[in-house]
Amino acid sequence: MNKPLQSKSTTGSYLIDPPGLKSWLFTLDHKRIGLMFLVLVSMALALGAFFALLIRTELTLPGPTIVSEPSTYNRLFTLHGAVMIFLFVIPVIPATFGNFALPMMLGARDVAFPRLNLASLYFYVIGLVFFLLVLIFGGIDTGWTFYPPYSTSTVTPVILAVVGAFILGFSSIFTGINFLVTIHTMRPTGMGWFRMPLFLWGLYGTAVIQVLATPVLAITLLLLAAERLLGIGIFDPKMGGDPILFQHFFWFYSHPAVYIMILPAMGVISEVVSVFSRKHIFGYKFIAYSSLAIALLGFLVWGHHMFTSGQSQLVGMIFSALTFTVAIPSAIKVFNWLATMYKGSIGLAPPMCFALNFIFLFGIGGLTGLFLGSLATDIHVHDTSFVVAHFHYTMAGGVLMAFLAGLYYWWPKMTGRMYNLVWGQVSAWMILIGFNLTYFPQFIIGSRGMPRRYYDYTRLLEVNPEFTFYQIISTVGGFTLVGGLVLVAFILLRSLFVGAKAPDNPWGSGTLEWQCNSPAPHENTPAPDDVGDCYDYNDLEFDEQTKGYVMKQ
Amino acid sequence: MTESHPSDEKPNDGGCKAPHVAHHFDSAQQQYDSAKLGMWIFLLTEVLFFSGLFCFYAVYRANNPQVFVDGHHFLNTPLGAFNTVVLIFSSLTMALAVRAAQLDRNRSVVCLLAVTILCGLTFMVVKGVEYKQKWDHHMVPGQTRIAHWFSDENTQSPPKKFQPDVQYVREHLEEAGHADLDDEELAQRIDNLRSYMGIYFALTGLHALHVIIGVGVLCVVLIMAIRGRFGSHRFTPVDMTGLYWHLVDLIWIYVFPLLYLIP
Amino acid sequence: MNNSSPSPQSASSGSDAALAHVVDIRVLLGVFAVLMVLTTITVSVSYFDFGALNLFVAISVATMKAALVALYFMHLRYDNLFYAFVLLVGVAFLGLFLSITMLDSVEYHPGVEAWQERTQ
Amino acid sequence: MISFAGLPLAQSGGFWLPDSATNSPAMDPVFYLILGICSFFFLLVVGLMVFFVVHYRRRPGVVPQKTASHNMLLELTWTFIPLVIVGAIFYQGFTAYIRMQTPPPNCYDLRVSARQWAWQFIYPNGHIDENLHVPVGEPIRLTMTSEDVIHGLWIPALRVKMDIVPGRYTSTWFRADKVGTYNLLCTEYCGDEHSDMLATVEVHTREDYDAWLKDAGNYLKTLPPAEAGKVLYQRRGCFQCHSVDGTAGTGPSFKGIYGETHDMADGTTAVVDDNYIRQSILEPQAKVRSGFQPVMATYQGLVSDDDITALIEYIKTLK
Repeated sequence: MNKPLQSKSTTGSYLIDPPGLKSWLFTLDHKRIGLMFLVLVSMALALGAFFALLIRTELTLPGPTIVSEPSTYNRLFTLHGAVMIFLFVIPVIPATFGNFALPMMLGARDVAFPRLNLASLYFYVIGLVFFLLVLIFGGIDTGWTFYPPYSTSTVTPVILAVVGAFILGFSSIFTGINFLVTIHTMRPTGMGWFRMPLFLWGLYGTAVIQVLATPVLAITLLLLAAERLLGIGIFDPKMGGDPILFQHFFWFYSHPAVYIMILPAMGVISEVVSVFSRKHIFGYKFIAYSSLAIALLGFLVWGHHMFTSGQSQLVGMIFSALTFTVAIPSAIKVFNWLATMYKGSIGLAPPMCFALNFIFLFGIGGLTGLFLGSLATDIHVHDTSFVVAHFHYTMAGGVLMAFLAGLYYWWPKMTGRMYNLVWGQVSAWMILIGFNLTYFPQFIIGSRGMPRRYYDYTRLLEVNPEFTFYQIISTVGGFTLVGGLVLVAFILLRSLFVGAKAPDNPWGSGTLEWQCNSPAPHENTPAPDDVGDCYDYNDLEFDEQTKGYVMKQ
Repeated sequence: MTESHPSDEKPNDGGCKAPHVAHHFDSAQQQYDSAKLGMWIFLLTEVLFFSGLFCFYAVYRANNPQVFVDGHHFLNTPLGAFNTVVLIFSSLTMALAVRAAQLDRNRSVVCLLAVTILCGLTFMVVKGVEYKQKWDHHMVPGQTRIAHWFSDENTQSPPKKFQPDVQYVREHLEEAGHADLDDEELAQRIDNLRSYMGIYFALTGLHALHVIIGVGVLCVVLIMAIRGRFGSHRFTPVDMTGLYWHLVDLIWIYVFPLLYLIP
Repeated sequence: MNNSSPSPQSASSGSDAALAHVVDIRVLLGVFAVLMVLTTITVSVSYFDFGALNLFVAISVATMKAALVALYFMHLRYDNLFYAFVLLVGVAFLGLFLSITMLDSVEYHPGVEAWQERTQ
Repeated sequence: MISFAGLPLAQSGGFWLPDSATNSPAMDPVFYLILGICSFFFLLVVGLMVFFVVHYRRRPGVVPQKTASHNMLLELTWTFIPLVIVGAIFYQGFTAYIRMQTPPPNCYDLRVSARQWAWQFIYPNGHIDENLHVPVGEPIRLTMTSEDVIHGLWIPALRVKMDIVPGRYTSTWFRADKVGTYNLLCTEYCGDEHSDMLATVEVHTREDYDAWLKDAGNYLKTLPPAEAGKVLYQRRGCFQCHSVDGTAGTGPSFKGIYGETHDMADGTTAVVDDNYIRQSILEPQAKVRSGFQPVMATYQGLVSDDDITALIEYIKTLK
């Protein structure tokens, strides 16, 4: 039962209260920190997408096209990967929507440690600066994975990038600690664990991974830097070290890290699917537990990145078996979302369009993961464009779609403005089509013989003349996809100037953050004594006057 | 700590909270519990941070046991044992400081924190003596490079070599019962020592960094104690620093036998 | 997990109740004495060679010491069980990381040894 | 140039996998099995999704119907059915992997040495070649190591892939059942010329193979030194970094280099003579020409004195 809140906040919008630049720079308000993160990660996304377009354009035709040197191309794909992973997909949803919505969804006044939260923002900025320095000093060419001994012998500024990633790790850990503690100690009296919105379960699972895995990345990067600077004999075989050990260390973080990326994305989709179907989410507990299951199982599968690396066969088999178990909780979520839509009243506003895109693209991404988890097939497709396509379907098709769904969903609450819904739908179609054109051909060329991280495929054409055709399709798709992203940016920025004033609850959501004014007031409204079921929409009805949902009289 | 804007100070529910309870908490207990849970999760990240080094130690030891037999002869066990005692004693004084803070004994808090800081400094001095010995015999991986960073020479950075004092290594290995090593075998063993010294400096170095950070935080807490900021209901900073300091002790409890004691 | 998390309302009545347990000073001093004894033991046994047992003895003694520090100095014995759970999760993940990585490297080590023999 | 040969109609083999050159492609059935399962579930999920979106789309006056918000039986069903399916996939992949990874007892052994950015295949008679020549229908085992960074050996037509790691040996095996020429590529990113680190697999009949091997191993004796040097230049992969037409690659071009004096990175100068070339092959980092990175790995122990002499003679001819 949703009960109207007793008192609306008396403070002004968080955007203008308190006023002034200084109040923004030193703010402890989670909503402002979330909004600043949104600006920063969007910049990182733009930078990463720019590199992606250069890579795609280069690969369109065989031979050098716009990038004349392989060394430049290698720097491009490394920077694309590093920027997208460390600066975009890992922080994006927890740092923006997590920060913005988590305390409000809990009915708390702020996260448990607001200063730590601000520190997280500034560590992100410092990390960003380090990556920009890498760019200024000519870029690195190790791939985002920093495998030694290449990374200990290349002449590019690896240390700068390593330090940057190290600092971003702190940012991530701070967010994780904050969310864990906030969810544990600051839930209101009426909200038990299984009354929390599912987005919070996603964030909880993410935070668990962030605090457990990120420190291992930190030590790995420190050791890599020490190896490169001093030769301490850990990873470089010339000094008596073991390069496979680095891969274990690296993937112990970096595999769970993909769940850092996808869990909050799934949380967003759980919210959106339920709200826009006007149906209670189906199988709440299964979805909640599957978030925890993914978080924990995610730690047991890192070796599937190493099936052909020289890892022992025994360990390969163990990891393959464990890898398949992690497919189950993801499958459960997808089935539950479908069951939620069953017999609903499905409204196709932009957030829902992107949620549907998510199910479509993540479906392909998740299912093609079966090829990579299975030992025999992984031998063939490992390190090919097939893998590139797979992780773009999960990471971009998953996280980016959920980011856009969440952005369209929370935008009215963040900015107090409505955007053009029809153009929002157009952007969803454009991105869906562009995405599939870009990455589907890469499955085909990958399994047919196209390795990843290849600057030029001229010499492969003799055996595989069809590659050129697929690469052209892929590039056309790439430009469509980025065009779609630009359209999204245009629609949303335009709404800031000409958008209608947003109602308090434009979508009819039951979670607490929609019970306050839009844009959210500076002071969060504390939760009522009886929080009720946030997926119960019976009490809400559409009000023609405000164009939003209100409590039934 | 960053500036807090005015509205942060406004108590939200009519001033029934104690003044040190931040605006977003309902009660002092909630604030204390949050801080403590946050601290424990932070300690969890510290455990996993060191796990990488312990993992490397285990892997390297399992595959090259001989290197560890050789290597531990180069460490000074009495100094390590002394440092262990110092660190455990500092843990005791830290625990006592927390207790004193809980019981409103502010002067005891100040004294006990000061002793803890002194122990931390003693630990660092002893560690410095050990490092100096290693440095004098060129036992630091990449030593020529480090020396080059601190010299005024404007030449190209030298290669990352490990070239310890051969005579010194030979003497130590003879003490350990390897009297008749020919030159080739000695060179091989010296080469293998690089990874051992690598793990030694990585483990003790990162631990020492934690001690330094701990001492720094303790100094801040000490100043707060001198200014009388603590009492039976507001001792969170002492308690949290204590937890951190105990963890640093806890890690050393493992590092010491693994590096210094096991032959 | 619901019950083990610190409850927000347990002391909302005011700030009169103590925030946490105060450890008896005799317990702290006693623990310190035991830690010193254990340190003496572990140092003195290191002068004798027990072969494969060396590692076992050293780790066992260290674990006993660590447990004492965690239980009494870090108040785990008196605190919410959830904190102990957090610490144990850390140890468990360390174990997971270490055991699988070690299993693998021991498995593939013959390939490294063969190479070392050939090049030396 | 976009040629129409680029259309996918021209692709050989199936739609997904290239032609197989081996009769024991344990991988292919597993690949198609997973593809079938994936396609089924994708169509199921997306089909239901589209059906729901169309059928239950929001219309005026139509309200959502109340359904149960959970159903334990249903949820356990869609937990266990996928579990059984992925278990089956694991089992298929696992057994195929065992077959792919267990070499038969009577393998023909070849050694592979990879370096930035060339392959060296070392044959039983000591001959080193830049391409892989194998007899048809016989199991071949490759024992591989790298001299610098991690590389990866992939022969798509034979479904073989294994990383090549410095400081240790890795191995893999295959059996080629069709005479022909196939691609062999590096799949582990290894630096600038990664995408140029290609070789071919030449599958011969046993007689042809024996004849080739006998012939190939003899060129140092049968050819004049300068021509033998040219063969070495090709086969040892020198061409990957050093051109003979004057364009600078990763390393200096060999054209007209003999007898010239050059600035070194450390500020000295050196004359390119026999001793300098010998030193540059055996200790490449000793004197690096200015403007080039010290990236070459040593050939110590990989080339004989006769090889070096032949190479010097070849370089002398490049005016």
